[in-house]
Parts: sequence; structure tokens; C-alpha cells
Amino acid sequence: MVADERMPYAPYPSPSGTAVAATPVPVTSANGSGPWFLARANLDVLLDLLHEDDRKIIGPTVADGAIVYAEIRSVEDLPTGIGDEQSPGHYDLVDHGDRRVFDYTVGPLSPKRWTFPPVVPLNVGRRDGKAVSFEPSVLEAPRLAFLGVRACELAALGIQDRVFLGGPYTDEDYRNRRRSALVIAVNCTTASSTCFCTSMGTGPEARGGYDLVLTELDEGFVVRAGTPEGADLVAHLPVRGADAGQMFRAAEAIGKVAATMGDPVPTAGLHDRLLAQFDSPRWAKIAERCLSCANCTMVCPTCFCSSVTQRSDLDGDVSTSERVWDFCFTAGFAKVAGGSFRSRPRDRYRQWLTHKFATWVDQFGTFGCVGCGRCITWCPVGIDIRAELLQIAPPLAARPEPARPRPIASTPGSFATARIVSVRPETADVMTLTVGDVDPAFLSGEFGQFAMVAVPAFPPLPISISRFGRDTIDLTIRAAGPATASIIGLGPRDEIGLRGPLGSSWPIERAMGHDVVIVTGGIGLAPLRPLIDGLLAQRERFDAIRLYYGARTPNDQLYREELRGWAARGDIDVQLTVDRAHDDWTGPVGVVTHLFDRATWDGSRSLAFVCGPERMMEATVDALEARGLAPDRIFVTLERHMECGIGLCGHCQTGRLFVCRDGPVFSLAQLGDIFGREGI
Amino acid sequence: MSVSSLSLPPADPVSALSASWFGAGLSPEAVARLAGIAEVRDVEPGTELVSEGQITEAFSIVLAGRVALRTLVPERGMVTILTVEAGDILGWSAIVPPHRGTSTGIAIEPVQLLELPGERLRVLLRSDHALAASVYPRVLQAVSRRLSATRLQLLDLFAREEWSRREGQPW
Amino acid sequence: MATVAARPRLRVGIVKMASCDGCQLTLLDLEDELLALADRFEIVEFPEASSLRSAGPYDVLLVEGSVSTPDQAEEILELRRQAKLLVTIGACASYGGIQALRNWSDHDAYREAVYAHPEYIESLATATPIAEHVKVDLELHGCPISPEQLREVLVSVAVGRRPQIREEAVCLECKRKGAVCVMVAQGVPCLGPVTQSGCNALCPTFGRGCYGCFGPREQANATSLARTFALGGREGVEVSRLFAGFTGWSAPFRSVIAEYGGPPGMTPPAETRPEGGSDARR
Amino acid sequence: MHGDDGGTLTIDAPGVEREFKVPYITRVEGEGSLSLTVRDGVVVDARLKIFEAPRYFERLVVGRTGDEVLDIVARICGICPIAYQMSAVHAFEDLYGIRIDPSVRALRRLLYCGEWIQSHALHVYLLHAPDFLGYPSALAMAADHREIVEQGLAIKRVGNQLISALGGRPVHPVSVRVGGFSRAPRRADLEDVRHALDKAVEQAQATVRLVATWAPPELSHPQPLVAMRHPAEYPYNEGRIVSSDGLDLAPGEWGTGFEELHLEGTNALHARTLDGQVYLLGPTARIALTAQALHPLAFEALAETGLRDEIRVNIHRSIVARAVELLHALAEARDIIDGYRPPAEPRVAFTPRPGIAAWSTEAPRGLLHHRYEVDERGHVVHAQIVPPTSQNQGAIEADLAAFAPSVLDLPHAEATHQLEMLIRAYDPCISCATHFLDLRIVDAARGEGTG
Repeated sequence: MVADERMPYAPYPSPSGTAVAATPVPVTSANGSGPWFLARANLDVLLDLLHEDDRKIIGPTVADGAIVYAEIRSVEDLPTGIGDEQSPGHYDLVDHGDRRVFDYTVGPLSPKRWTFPPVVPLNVGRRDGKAVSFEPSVLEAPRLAFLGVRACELAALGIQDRVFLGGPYTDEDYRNRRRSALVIAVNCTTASSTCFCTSMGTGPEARGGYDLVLTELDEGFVVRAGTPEGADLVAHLPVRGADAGQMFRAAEAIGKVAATMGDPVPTAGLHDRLLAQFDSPRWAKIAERCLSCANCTMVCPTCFCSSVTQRSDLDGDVSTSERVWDFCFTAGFAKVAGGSFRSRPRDRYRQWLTHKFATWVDQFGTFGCVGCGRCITWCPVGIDIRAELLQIAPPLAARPEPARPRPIASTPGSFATARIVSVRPETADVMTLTVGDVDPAFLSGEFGQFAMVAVPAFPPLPISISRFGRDTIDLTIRAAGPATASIIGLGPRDEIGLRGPLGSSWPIERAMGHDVVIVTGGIGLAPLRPLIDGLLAQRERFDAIRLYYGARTPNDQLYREELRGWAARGDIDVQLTVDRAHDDWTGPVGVVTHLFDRATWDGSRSLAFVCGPERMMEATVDALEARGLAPDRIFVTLERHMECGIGLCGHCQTGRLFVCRDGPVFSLAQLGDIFGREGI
Repeated sequence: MSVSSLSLPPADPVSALSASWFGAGLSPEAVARLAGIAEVRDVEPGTELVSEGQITEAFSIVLAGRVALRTLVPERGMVTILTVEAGDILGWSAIVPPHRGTSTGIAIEPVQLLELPGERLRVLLRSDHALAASVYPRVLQAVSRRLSATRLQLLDLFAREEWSRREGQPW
Repeated sequence: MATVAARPRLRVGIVKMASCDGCQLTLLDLEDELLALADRFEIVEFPEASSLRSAGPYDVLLVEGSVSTPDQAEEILELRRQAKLLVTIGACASYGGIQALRNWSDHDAYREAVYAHPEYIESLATATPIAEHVKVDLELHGCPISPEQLREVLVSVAVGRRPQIREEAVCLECKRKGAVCVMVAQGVPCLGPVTQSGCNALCPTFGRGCYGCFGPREQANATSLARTFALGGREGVEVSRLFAGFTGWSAPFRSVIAEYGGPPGMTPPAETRPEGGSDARR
Repeated sequence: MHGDDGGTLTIDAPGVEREFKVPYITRVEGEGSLSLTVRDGVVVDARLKIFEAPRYFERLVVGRTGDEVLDIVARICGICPIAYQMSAVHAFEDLYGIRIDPSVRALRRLLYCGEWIQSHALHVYLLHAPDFLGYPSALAMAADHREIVEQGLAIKRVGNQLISALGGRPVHPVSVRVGGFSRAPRRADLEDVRHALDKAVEQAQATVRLVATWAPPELSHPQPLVAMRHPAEYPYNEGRIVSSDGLDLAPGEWGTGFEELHLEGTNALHARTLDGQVYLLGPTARIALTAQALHPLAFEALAETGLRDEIRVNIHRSIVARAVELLHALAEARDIIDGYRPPAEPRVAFTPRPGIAAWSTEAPRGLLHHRYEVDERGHVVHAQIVPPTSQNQGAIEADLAAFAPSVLDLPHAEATHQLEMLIRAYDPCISCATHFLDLRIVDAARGEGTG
């Protein structure tokens, strides 16, 4: 892991789309990439070049009492002679009275604002009678040139590259914005009390990810190129080769800065140390101070979470969707029908800190923190993560294997329309929709996967696929709220938007040659029905198959005819129970585990597939483990707030897992101590 | 709909007892003493075996069939709150004061029971502490299992999430 | 969904208790959509704008103002009976409003301070939020409310979905706009971190600290923020005055105000601080 | 007029009483009641009763700083919050001896224009117009006169745009601070509203012509008038308090010319001149006392109506006065924006000093006076706020007394409507005085009529 944590943040791909020299350019080397010297008086030539290249320059300027990134029209806009003093919860400008323009550290804004804007239009959904359509928004990526980007910010861009471009799913908008932006970095020759890039291995010296990098001296700048584009710029600049003295002073300045920071956050083993601290009393202590205002996440140059919001006309016929910054500190963020999975601020802070320094590593192979210190300076109550991390750092603990997702092309805005063929009522509030004209990807979908289902003006919903037909799929939906009700209200020939199939599936292959135990409750039978179809389709390849199904009352059982049909086959043991019934029900009454309390089958030969309310699954898992089923042979589905369905919006994070991308089907071994824990 | 079949169990009390979940693991002496006062009984569907509020005459182990534990809810009639199947015990109130049934147990299938008369069983347990010490934990185990199951039922996990009530927003 | 267009026009009522009328005015401030809304909804009670009156029933009743007189305490009970959906609009109806500051003081002293003949004055000792009297289906925050959020509620009712009203802190809007934090960069006390969004970070982007007119957000940790103000060199009433504004009677702010010595200019603490309205008549 | 010979009408049966009732006067901001007694066609008593929940603002501001007062007093009225902020901010700046930047002074006028625009547009089009065109509301009126309502909303929108550009939001804006503004707009911030103003000015000119054609009920009842007057400009923030009877006071000296009385059965404090006279405030008074200071476009439009004299004596014509002021505010706003240069510093520093902070400004509905006793820390010790509506109540009562006789033998509903209409013509801002009007006419001379 350690090697992994220290992995250099080679951007992916390089800002200008071409490969970056794998080995960072050491200050003392002299090759095609410099170093050159650019006189201070000629800095405006660089800006002119960029403007001639039809680029908007995003660089440092003074506004509202801070040095922020904004459009730079000329060198006059730069913070000449202005520096900053930062400490937990405080930021002040200081006048150095000299000519330097980069003699400050980092302000509240970072390039994230332009590579991952706070608000991005996604699509326009329209309904015309029965027909619906979703028109993805076309986004222009402006031609930008970032000026004054620091090493930690380059690292942050590298991390967001991994998040948005490095995974099985990619964010095209981000890709375009990155591609169209030139990056002119600046090596830090000063550091704030809140900086700790040295600990995170990201600075103070830029190590790749830039087109051009400057180191500021009194008389001007030592310049290096990191890409052909950068070298091409230099070719048009009035530069000469930097002399030894200039190179030395540049290297010396950077070295001094590194020394002032020290190593406030020892990262060796940090990942494991943190994961072992889910239950630390310290979380509650922090929560006494934490305002859960999300400022830390918003100033963080890597935090990438978002939500989708709709705005519709008075009749809901036309609605526009936008992706907006949203973060794990807000209540709505982890909400599902039933409430928030992280109702307590302590849970939210734990989610954030453990994600930054532990689960992020499992997801993306690097820390989520680059040591820029923004979250410390801009925390209204001055919580210092460096101090908190030291407080919460006991010995190592074992770490379970992370899950690996399967790639499917899909972006949050893109819904394919499908047409409802038939609707079948299952219970008073559950309907099964058979949907045709679906994207072929669905027909080859796997048992247990789900689809994001959308109708205009309502937030898209994750709905598990309850049957794969020849050219249709079934969606079994319970009216749990207005959005589901609106879908259930649809009829034959009505259209809906579909995205997917998404998520992991029941590992039916692993069950071959084993006994199969299926334990489910309520609507939890829906995602299991394809599995049962699959088992019965090739019955001879499995040993005993047992289905235990609990419902609230006899009338709340799904697929009643099919249950009867399965039972009649005789080659699958179908046991049903209900929580309450009247005299006319002669079957068992009690919780689903009651059905096998005293059964005689041997758990060690079985694989179990469990789906139902979380508390029911917990009780079931206990009963199954008591019967000798190993954690890697018990599979459960988790319900979480899924917004994008592909692990890009962050809502459904559970520990190191994205439920939508890595799940919803997990083995108990995968979940480890996450399963059944409050507030994850 | 259930395919659990009614296989005829051995008719003699000793083997019936030791074959059951309740009897398994009991010392031979214990089995012998309990079996001594036990008798196998077959009842028709509809037979009321335990009555809510009434003195429970016998402590039984269900050998086959299903017994519904019901309770009367005004305006809802008899509601089944739990069923007892083969292996489980019935009428534990016979050995727990005040010896009154906590619900009404009605056979909803042909049921075979191993019945131990409450009065004689209580005398036996009072006189033989070793026996009591091995019987009561099993009774408690069965009762606690029902308790935790009942708690889960109480949570009404499959009930439709009434978001409107939860969020105070009726739309 | 496909049936939305076919829905009957919903009967909407707008009424007021003790308030400034600014929140109902916000409805009229939806200039561009006002007539479209009037086509979509049947506004059956809106005395500020129409001579047509209706005592109900209402599909949606928007209630402005806080309960401050014995009559209002009774009126609101009947209004609740008449309303399918009761939505409070604004800080007065949702938190008691600025007039709820009197809840901290001796009522008679207040009356005498303003009126030559306090005996003429009919009012309760307290000004209290609607929810302290009847069940409220949704509370719109703000002094005044946000036109966008009002629109969202009406659209939601029309379309039949849950209104999307974010429970986040003002800070999220502030940072999305790219504003510099006035508290960190200028040392200006700001209630943004504990206040619900909806104003689009109005005050911070106008160079001021948020004064909490949208009320506490969920899980508002006012205690910690107040402690930070105190550490910044303020003491006692200099801290409490920051919270003793238009939503000062909300639970999280109220407890901070109490902790720091009550609101400024309070006449000796009302021996027993009144919690309810109808039970606290004078 | 009918009222004069009312006593001789043959349907009279002496000693029997006749009663009119209007449970609630609508299309005014707030609630209140009026009782009117007529004997032999002569109104012997007319009393506005006001008993809505008092909100104790004068007490709420005690212990508060000037800046806090600005936020609090705005909440007295959602329709004219800026008026309250203006009277208060000038009061404190006068006491603290603050000299504000000329650009800031211009912005203050611009902000006040915004409030006049939205408040006057609201009243002219949404509250008052339906009386002349015979509808229960503007929304109902829109069915037949959509273009009129849309024009009103469009003008109103410009006012809100102005306020938002300067103060962030139309209701309870946040930027006014003692010493200036918390933030001054850049010229670019005013571009949109500047473009909107051209059209709005034309619409307002049309508005004046339109409302001038609307025939009002007859009334000729001159009353004493009071307004601010400034040598160079139409009165908003500055000038002197003058009256038709020759009164001439500094804006802080209101108390030396007027007094407040607390009448039984009301939560409002009525105002009178020290010699006990009732007086009339608002557009009618301003037009009469300082029309020459109107923006040329507005002055011209007023002249074209030829109604200047009638406005003076018939309150029903206040809609014309209001339309003229609407035009004035729009035209002046346009001029101010064209000449606007952002101030070097939006706000000047100051140190509080103890003393009396008192000032008056012209709210859309008339003179608004604030008086604060301030201690050495700059905290308010005692406050007095005199809103225009409570000053106007005496005038409303006097007008009702003069007007009632002329409607007594109209059909009941029509008579009530016209009395209600007269009250509405004052645009009473009852949430300022927080009051409730319930119209009641007791006619001692008339039989128990069915009306």
C-alpha cells in the first residue's frame, strides 16, 4: 500500500492530451525543456501569447480580501507585492511592497472551479403526450490557460483525472475541459502555516502535469517546459538560458519552503490506521466543533461529489437537469426513503476524513488529499485535519479487498427512451412494468443489476431489473413516494428514460455444484427473480435450491402465481412466511429466519443470496453464519441513495465502496465490518 | 404452498424426545425422566391446544404439523402472530408462573405432540434441580428466539415507507 | 404523470397573522409567471390582492406571520381544518419572526414602552411560530421567502412531486458562487454555516455576514459557531445579538441566545420564559 | 349632493337605524375597521379602529446598534422596507456627523426610486385599478384586460430589478448601512435595469394618460397637506417638512410640529398637528406642495391631465398623482444610472456618539419620521417611529365624513364599495401601522334598510 500511496500523481491523460515525460524534470537538469530565464519585464509577453492563442487566462488576482483565481487581462491584474498569511480559520492579505507576483500560497479557489464547475447543465427532459425525450445538454469547453497553478493543485488535477477519467466510466465534460486548458505552474517559494504538501508528497515543487512551470526570482522567472505545447510557447518568448546562479537560487528557494513545512501528517500506514478507527470516540469530539457546513469539501481541490437537480415548468412537461456541487456534509446527500444514512455530523466528518485518507486509496490508488491546507484555513471554526489525524492514529488493522467494477458506457445525463409494453399489479402498491424497445445492453444484462429510470420533472430512480425477457425487461416498483408513484401511474405505450444496466450481479457461476439458499423479504424478491429464473433454466447444474420468502401479509407477496409454480416443480423448496395473517392463512407466520430455525440442511455446502430491508438481512446473516456459511459465500444487496449510478456523484459511498458501481450486490467478506454499522 | 411434508415420527416418547431440537443433548437420565411423564398425542386441525389467559395444562414438543399462535384483536378478530412447527415447543407457560397461556394455540394441520402434563412436570423440576438446570435454558432459548423474532415483526420492515408522514409533506 | 395536465385547478389561499406582508408580496413578485400561476391555480383567498374571499376549504394554504393575539390563536385552528396542505411562508410563520424577541421580555413592559394606554392593547405575551399551534406540512424559510422556493412549492403541488428544497448551509451557495468567505478573510461574524440556504448567499456576496434570516439548517451547530465568535473577542450580549434576529426564537439559536445572556435590550428576564402561545395569554 | 338632502327623503323613518357592513377591506396591506355614524345625512362620527397584533418595533430596537436598526425596522413593512431604512440611516448619520460620498447619495435616491416604482405600480395596477374597471382583483381583471395587468407587472418588475441590483432582493434588501452601502454596484450591474427603464418610462407615460381617463366618484374636500420639500429635487431623503398651512421644519424636528395620540380601541398611534389638526400625506400632498420639482417628463404628463387641482381636493384622484410619481421615479432612476460613477469607498467609517437621532423621509405613502435616543456605545435607548398611514388616519376619517353623505342613497353594495374605494385610494399600508379596517356605517336617520 505504501508504494501505492506515494505513487506520483502522473496526470491521466496529460493536460494537453499528449503523454507527459514519465520521470519528472529535476531542477538541475538542462535539456530541451529548459531551464530558461524570463525577465520580469517580459511576463506580459507570455500573457499576450496566451491571448493571441485565443485563450482566457485564469490566474491570481486580489478580490474581497483574498487572492483568488479569476480572469487575468494584463499583468496589472496580478497580486504584485501581495502575499497571504493563513492559519486555521483565518486568512489575511499582507503587503510585501516588492515586485513579486506569485509570492503567496493558495487561495480559496482552485482550478477545480473550471475543470469541475459548481453547476453544469445535464439535459432537458420533455413529455409530449405519452412520449418523453431527454436531450443531453451540449457543453462548450472554453479555451483556458491556468496561470500560477501550484504543485499541490497539479496533484489535485491528477487525482481528479483518475476520478473522472481513470475509472470504468468517464466524465466527458471534464475530459473536454481538461483537454482545452493549458497549465502554467509556479513552484512555491513560500508556504503558509496550513501547508503540508511535503507530507502528501505533492510539492512544493511541480513534478509533471504542467505545460510550463515558473520559479519566481526577484529579477524574473526560471522557466521549464513539461510538454511540447509548453516548449512551443517558450520558443516564442524572449528567454535566454538560465544561468547557474539563477538555477541555484530557484532550487534553494524551493528547498527552504519544503524545510519549513516538515512532515505534519505521517502517511505510512495511515490508510489502515484510519479504517480501524470507525468507532473512535474522537469522531463525537470533532462533531462538537464541526459545523458540517461543507466548506472544507468545497475548497478542497479534489472533492468531486455532486447532485442532480430538476427545475420544471408548471405542468412538469419540460424539465431541465443540472449537476451541482454537493457534499457528504449535507443531510440530503445520503438520504434514501427512510432517512439519511449519515444523520449525525460525526458520521459525516468520519465519512469525509476516512474517504480522503483511506477509502480514496482503495478507490483510486492515491490519497484524496494533496496537502494544500485549504480545508484548514477556510474552516470557519478552524478544525485542523493534521491535528485530528494525529489524534486518531492507532496501530494497523487488516483491510479487506476492494471490489472491481465492470465497465459500461454511461453518463449521468444520457437516458435512452424505452416503451412500456404492459403493466401488472403485484400488490396494492407494487407494479411490474414490462418494458420494450430497450437499449440492447439491457437484454444482455446480468442478474441483480439495476437501471436508472427517469421521467421528466422527477429525480431519476435506481430500479432493479426483475426479469430479462427475450426483448423486454421487467421493472418491479413499489410506490414509495411521488417519483415512484409517477412511474407506476404510467401505462402501456407510455415512454420512460432508461440508463444502464448498472451495478454488480449475483455470482450465479459460483453456485454451480453447490446448494443455493435464497432468503428475501418484501420487494426484495424482485432483484432475485432473474437469479431464480437462471437457476431453474439450468437446474441440473445446481444441488438443492431453497427459497425462503417473508412478506408483511399474504397479500403483500410478489409474483404469487410464479411462487406457486416454483413450489409445484418439486425441485426447489419454496417456504413462505408472513409477519401477520388471519385465520385463512395456514402457512407459517413469523420472520423469515423462522423458516429455517430448525431446518436440517448443512450451511457449509451452501451459497446464500439475501435481499431485503437491512435489518432483515442482518438477522438473516446471523442465522446463516450460525449455520456455518462463510462470509465469502453470503451475498447481500445494499440500498443507498444512488444519484448518478456510476460512482461519480459520491452519494452512495459506503466506506470505500460506491454501492451503485461496486454493488449493489456484495459478498459479506467484501463489506467486512461496514455491514450493519450505523452511520457509514 | 409449503412442501414441508408430514413425515410420521417414531411413536415412543424417548426416541421422539431425543430426536427433537428440545431433547437433543439432554443427558439420557434427563430424557428418561421427562419421557417418563410424556405421551405422544395426535390432534386434528382446529384443536385448541393452549388458550390465552387460561391455565396451560401441558408443556409440549411439536413432533409434526403446524400450530398457529393467535390472539384476539377487537375489530380485527383472531390474528396469527406466530406459527410453531415441528421441533419447537408449545405451552412453555405451563412451567412459568402464573402458568397462563400468552396466546391461543390452534392446530392448523394434523399435529403430533409429545405432551408433558404441566403439574407433574413442575413437581419433577422442583425435585430434580439438575434436570431443571438443563430444561429451563432450552425453554429460555426458545422464548428468546420468539422475542427477537417478534421484535423484527414489530419493526414492520416490509411496510411501505410512509414518507409523507415521515417528512410531514403530504404530497 | 400523463394525467397532470388534466388535474383540476387547485384552490390556493394566502392569509396572514402578525407580519409585514413581505412574503405574500413575494408571490406578486413572481411577475413573469404570476398570470400563468393564476391560470394554473384558483386563488380563492388573498385579501391583500383580491376582494374575492373564501373561508375554505383550501388545497394549499400559505400562512404568513406568527401567532400574536388570542384571536389568531383560535383562527389558526380553523384554518388548519380548512387546509389540505398548510405551508408557512417566512421567518414569522416558521420561527416567530423578529416580534418573537418579545418572548424574552416582560410583555407589560413592552406594551408600556410603546403605548400610552397599554390597557387598550390585545395581544399575547408571545409571538410564536404556526407549528407551535397546528401541524404544518411544510415550512418555507426566509425573511422574506425566496421566490424560487415559493415557485418550487407551487410547481411541486401542481406536478405532484416532493418540493426540492435543499437543507444545506448558506456556505454551499456562497462557495458555488465563488464568493470569498467574509468570516475567514475579513473576520466578519457570519451565520451562514448554521443557516439554511435559499437566499443564494445574499449577504456574504454583498460584503456582509449572514444574519440568519433563513433560520437554522438541519443539524445547525450554533453552539460551536457562537464559541468561535466568543473566541474572536466578543462576549455575552455581543454574541447573542448576532443570533437574536428574525429567527432567534428557533431552538438552536434560542439556546445560544440564552447561553450568552439573552437578546440585547431585554427587560429583566421574563421569570418563566413562555414556550407556547395560546397557553401564555395575558 | 345626495347626503345634503338625505334627511328629507320620504323613506326616512326617524329613530330607526340602518347599518352597512363590510367585514374586511381588501386590496390594502393589512387589516382594520371603521365605524361611521350618520344622522340626518350628516356624518357625526367616523373612526378608524386599528387592532391588529402590535409588533412593538419601537421596543424591539432598544439595545441595538444603528446597523441592526436598519435591518429590523425594514421588517415593519414588506412593501416599503427601504423607506424605513432611509429614515433610520439618515437619522444616525445626522447624529454621527457622517458625510456620505455623492455617489452614495445618488445610490440612495436610486434605491428609493426602486421602492416608489414597485410600490406605486403595485397599488395603481394591482390594488386600485380594479375599482375603476369593476373587478374584484387584478387577476380577475386580467381576463379582460391582460395587457393592462401585464404592463403593471412589467413596470413593477423594473422597480424590483433596481432594488435587487442595489440591495440584493426586492423585499428587505441588505446593503444599506450607516455610512453608506455594504457594497456599491458596478456600472455593469446596472446595465440590464437601465435597458428596461427606457420601455418602462414610456409605459408610465401611457399609464398617466390611462388612469386620468378613469372617472372617480365626486368629492371636493380640501385638507391640510404635509410633505417634504427640497429646493432642487423631488423629495425622497432630504428637504424640509412643509405644510399647506405654512409649517416649515427640519427633517429631524417633526416632534416640534406634530404629536401622536393613542385613541381608545386601537393599536395605532394617531398623529395630529400640535394645534389638533388632521392632515394629509402622500402623493396628493407632494404633488400639491412640490410639483415644480417633478422630473420634466412627469411634470409635463401631469400638466397634460389637467387634473392638478382636482387631485388636491378629490382623494379618488390619488391614482393619477401616484402614476405621475411612478413616471417621475422611473425617469429619475434612468438619469441617475446614466450619471453613475461608483464611489471610491462604498462606506465611510464613523464613531457613534450619544444623542438624539431623528429624521424624516418621503415613503411612497408619505412622510415617515424616526427618532432614536442613542447612548455612548451607539445603542438605542428609546425609539419613536411615525409611519405615514397612522398620520393619514385622521385625514381618512375626515374624508369619509365628507364623502359618506354622497353615497347614502346609492344601492347598498355600491355605497359600501365606494366607501371602501375611498379608503383604498389612500393606499393605507396597514402592516406599517399594523391595523385592521372593518367598515361599519350607522345611519341614525335611515330605516332598517335592505340596502
